[in-house]
Amino acid sequence: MGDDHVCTYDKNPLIPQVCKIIFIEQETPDVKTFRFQTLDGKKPFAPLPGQLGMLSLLGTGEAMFSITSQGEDYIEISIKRCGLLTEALHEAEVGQLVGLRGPYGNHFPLKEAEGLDLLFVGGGIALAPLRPFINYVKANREKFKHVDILYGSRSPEDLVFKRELFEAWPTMPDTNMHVTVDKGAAGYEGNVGFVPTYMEELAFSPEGKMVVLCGPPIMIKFCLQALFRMGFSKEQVITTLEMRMKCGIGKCGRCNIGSKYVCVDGPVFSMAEIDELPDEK
Amino acid sequence: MSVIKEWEPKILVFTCNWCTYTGADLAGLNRMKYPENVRLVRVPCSSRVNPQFILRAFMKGCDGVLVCGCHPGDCHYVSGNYFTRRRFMLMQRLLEYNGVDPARFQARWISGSEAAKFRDTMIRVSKEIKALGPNTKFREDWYVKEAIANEPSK
Amino acid sequence: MLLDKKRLKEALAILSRDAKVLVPMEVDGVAKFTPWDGQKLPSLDMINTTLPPKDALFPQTEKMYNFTTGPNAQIAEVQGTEKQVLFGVRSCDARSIDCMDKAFLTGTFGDSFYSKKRENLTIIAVGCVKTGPFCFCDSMGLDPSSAPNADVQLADLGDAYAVTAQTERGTAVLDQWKSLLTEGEGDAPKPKCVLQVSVPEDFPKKLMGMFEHPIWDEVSKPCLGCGTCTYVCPTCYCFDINAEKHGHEGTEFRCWDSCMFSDYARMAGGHNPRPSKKERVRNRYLHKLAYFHEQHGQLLCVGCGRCVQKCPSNMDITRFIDMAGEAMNNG
Amino acid sequence: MSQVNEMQAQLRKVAAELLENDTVGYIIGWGATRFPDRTTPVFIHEAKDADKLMWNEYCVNGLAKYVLDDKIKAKKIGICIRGCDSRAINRLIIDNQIKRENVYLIGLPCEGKADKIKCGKCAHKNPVIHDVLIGDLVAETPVTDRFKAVEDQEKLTSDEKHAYWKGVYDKCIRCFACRNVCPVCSCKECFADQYRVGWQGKQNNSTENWNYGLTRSYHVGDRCVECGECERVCPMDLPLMLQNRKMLKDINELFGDYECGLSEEDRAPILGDYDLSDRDEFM
Repeated sequence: MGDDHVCTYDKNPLIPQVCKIIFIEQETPDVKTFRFQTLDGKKPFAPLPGQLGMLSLLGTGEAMFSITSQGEDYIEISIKRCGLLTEALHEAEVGQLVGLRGPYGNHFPLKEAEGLDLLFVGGGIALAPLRPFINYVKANREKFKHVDILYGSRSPEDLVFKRELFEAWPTMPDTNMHVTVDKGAAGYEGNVGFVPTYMEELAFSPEGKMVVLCGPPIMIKFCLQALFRMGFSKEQVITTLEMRMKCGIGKCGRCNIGSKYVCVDGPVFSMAEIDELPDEK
Repeated sequence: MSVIKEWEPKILVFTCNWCTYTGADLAGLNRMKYPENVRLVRVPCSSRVNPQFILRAFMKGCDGVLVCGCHPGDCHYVSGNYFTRRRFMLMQRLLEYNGVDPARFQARWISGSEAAKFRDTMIRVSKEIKALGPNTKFREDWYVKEAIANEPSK
Repeated sequence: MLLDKKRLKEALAILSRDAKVLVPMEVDGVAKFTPWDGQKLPSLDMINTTLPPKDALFPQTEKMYNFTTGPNAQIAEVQGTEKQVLFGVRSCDARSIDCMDKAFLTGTFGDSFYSKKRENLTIIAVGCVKTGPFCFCDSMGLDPSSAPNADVQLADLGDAYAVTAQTERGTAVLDQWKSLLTEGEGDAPKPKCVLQVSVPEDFPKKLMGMFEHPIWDEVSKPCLGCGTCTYVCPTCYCFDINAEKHGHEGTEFRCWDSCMFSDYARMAGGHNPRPSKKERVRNRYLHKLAYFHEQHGQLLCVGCGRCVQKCPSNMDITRFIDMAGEAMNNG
Repeated sequence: MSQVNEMQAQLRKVAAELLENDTVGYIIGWGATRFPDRTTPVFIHEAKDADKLMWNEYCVNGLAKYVLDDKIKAKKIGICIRGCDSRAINRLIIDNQIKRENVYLIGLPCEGKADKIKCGKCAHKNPVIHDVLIGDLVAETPVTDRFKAVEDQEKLTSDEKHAYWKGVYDKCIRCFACRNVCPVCSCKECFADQYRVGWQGKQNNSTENWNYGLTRSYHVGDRCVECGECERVCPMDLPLMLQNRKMLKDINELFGDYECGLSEEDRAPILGDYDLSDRDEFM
């Protein structure tokens, strides 16, 4: 999608810079959000919504994460505990030093989305890549038309970014929030049901709308079917892909889908682009 | 004035929880002295010791490795040390075949009551390995450098 | 210009004065490019080295940076590159460096580890007098007697080499050799490869369209999933990044990796987009013959024949190309 | 040579019949490559393709490993086996990797193939197990120099031994061909792939390569069927059987005469078993 890649340090793109964890927030039982800052108190780099960062726990390993938010002097990454490295990261404390390099990859089509209705669909931890886009829309609200945010997780306690979900985003002008969970719990009064089902119940109109869809593969699959039933075309649907990455700069070879490298040509693709790629996911 | 420290080997001893570790404990209770360069790792059974632990130990800078368990017939898990016996008889020969001095990898049966045997074994092994000097065979470069740095000047 | 073969040692000695000269030689039974010892003549008669020269630019294990962990964590790039000369490179291997240049030096990011080494590398190619049983470079669009991207091209005339500078750096080499060279020229031998493969027109594009073709089941079956083909391949450049840690210190390094290994693409959590050898063989062949062509306009196979020679189950990329071509013709 | 041609004709005929009458789903054998002195494993699914099967002195590749690729095993797998393959099949049966009833074994007595190193110390030229035999059994001669090379190696001093193996593992490129071709390397996930856990470092140096090589030799040592495939496929021509045979030699000396995979009811792997009367050196 967008061609303007931004790499904020001019040196070797494979060498991380040492950054400090300055804040940790427990989002859900298995998701934590970490805030990183350089040692001299600056923002490590300035990612665009959708871009990636390579986080390295020195000696333990490196992994690519999407940058979920940024402030004047920090960036934020939300991490779900699911492997050796993330396990170790969840043990980390404020003040711990890590390596960080990036930003990598393309970003959401901010320009192309201007003047359109937007429908954000996220499932589980996959709200993390959508979050900077939604916050960008919030900051530049006049550029975009009506916004719908549909987000689902397994259970109420697995909902991430609760402050934004229930406080910040619902107060955005001309915005509808739709939160759903697979399985309800005591005290939860919202909708219960899977994201694709709920989406069809809500019956969005495809007219002048761009859909940004992120979630586990199975959710994507059924959401796409639902969207196409509602009359959306694949050009209207934007999603992000995930592959194992090592270098982040399109060299090491493993994140290719066909001749595209997810780390430099992605992670953001339109469904129309994905259709052109071999079925390898 | 700097004191030239004598080189001390790093010796890793895997001790079975039920016999040798108890034996070591008893040695401690009886105020028996054994070399400080011996480092104990407690394992549930001597057959818990994967032969790869030994390779890794040598690679990561140990100068000697010892595996200790219950006497045959006394295994807490009935048959564990019989497997140990086969495993390390072969391992010892294979290591020797690869050029690792046989004294660097040994196995011994030491029961919970054999505190004196534990002490004597540790003293003997420590002495043997000290005489051999630092192990550089199949040791990672980084640890070879470390070994050379700590070697006594002749 | 001509370089008498008797003066080859002198020529190498001159190059050795300010660079590490890598020559094809058999060391302990393995033919590879190895630092010239100043004594033995390089084995320029051997068709191809077992290991490709890619190690000079892209070492099997390459230290990237040293780090310390803990409250004073630091990261320091591993510095230091020396001048290198690759002497006696065949056309196929010279082309492979061209392929790697495209992979490492173009695109959004350049690879500075590679580029530093590349800037310090002089390539002296030697034309083939004869070809080996596994060579098929001319089918891949190469000429066994000339390597256009080499700095200096040597042509074997029997008693002497015809020497041609092809770049500025090559001219500098000829300057260094001035006292050894004599006027003259001669016709270089023009060998042909015995193994001929017919690459159909528009092959990469058509192959892209065969992603779901049953041919992949068939060709991948004998594959054992080892990394021999990728490690002896002069153009395979995939790598992995890992760390070696000793207490609070460590080194981050990158090392060759093989797309044929099962854990190559496996993600945290266990999902593997290329779970079986069918997907992995397909990815390797498509990368060589289609994806790279789409990205850089040339095939990633240079026809050196190493993978054909060394494959434990005697899989053969030339046979695959023919099979795929046949499948294309049959619609 | 003519006898070999006869065997090839008979093999094709038998294979066609087996496929025709649906005894097997497909047959794993050797087939042609571009080069007259090489064959490649082929998988024959239809009777009309049985003529693609070959039997000559270049049928070097071991085939037993391919049985493990078929996870479904809807029908019996027909597989051409020589002495070495048959021992590997037995070993896989003992190790519960395959079931005897899932394979149909086409035995081919073998006088030794073009690879003299692989076949030089072969004690079992005839398949030790088979469902159908092609050709006639051949005379087997006892091997007298099975451990000769190991004994020579043992005579070296400690430092010489180390220098020798360091040289070997310096050359290793860790392509894992030896592991992947080995018919008894049947672990679903090999320790050597567990970089993230730390059993094996991914850097290539003689120490890490030794860790891999020695662990592999030790791990398969008591189940090695001496097919020599590891040594054949090694692109660096490393003497891998010299390491494996050391294990076998010690096993023979310590635990009695031992050759692996000679029958379906073979003993458990030496290291998966024990005997109260085993020698004790650790008192």
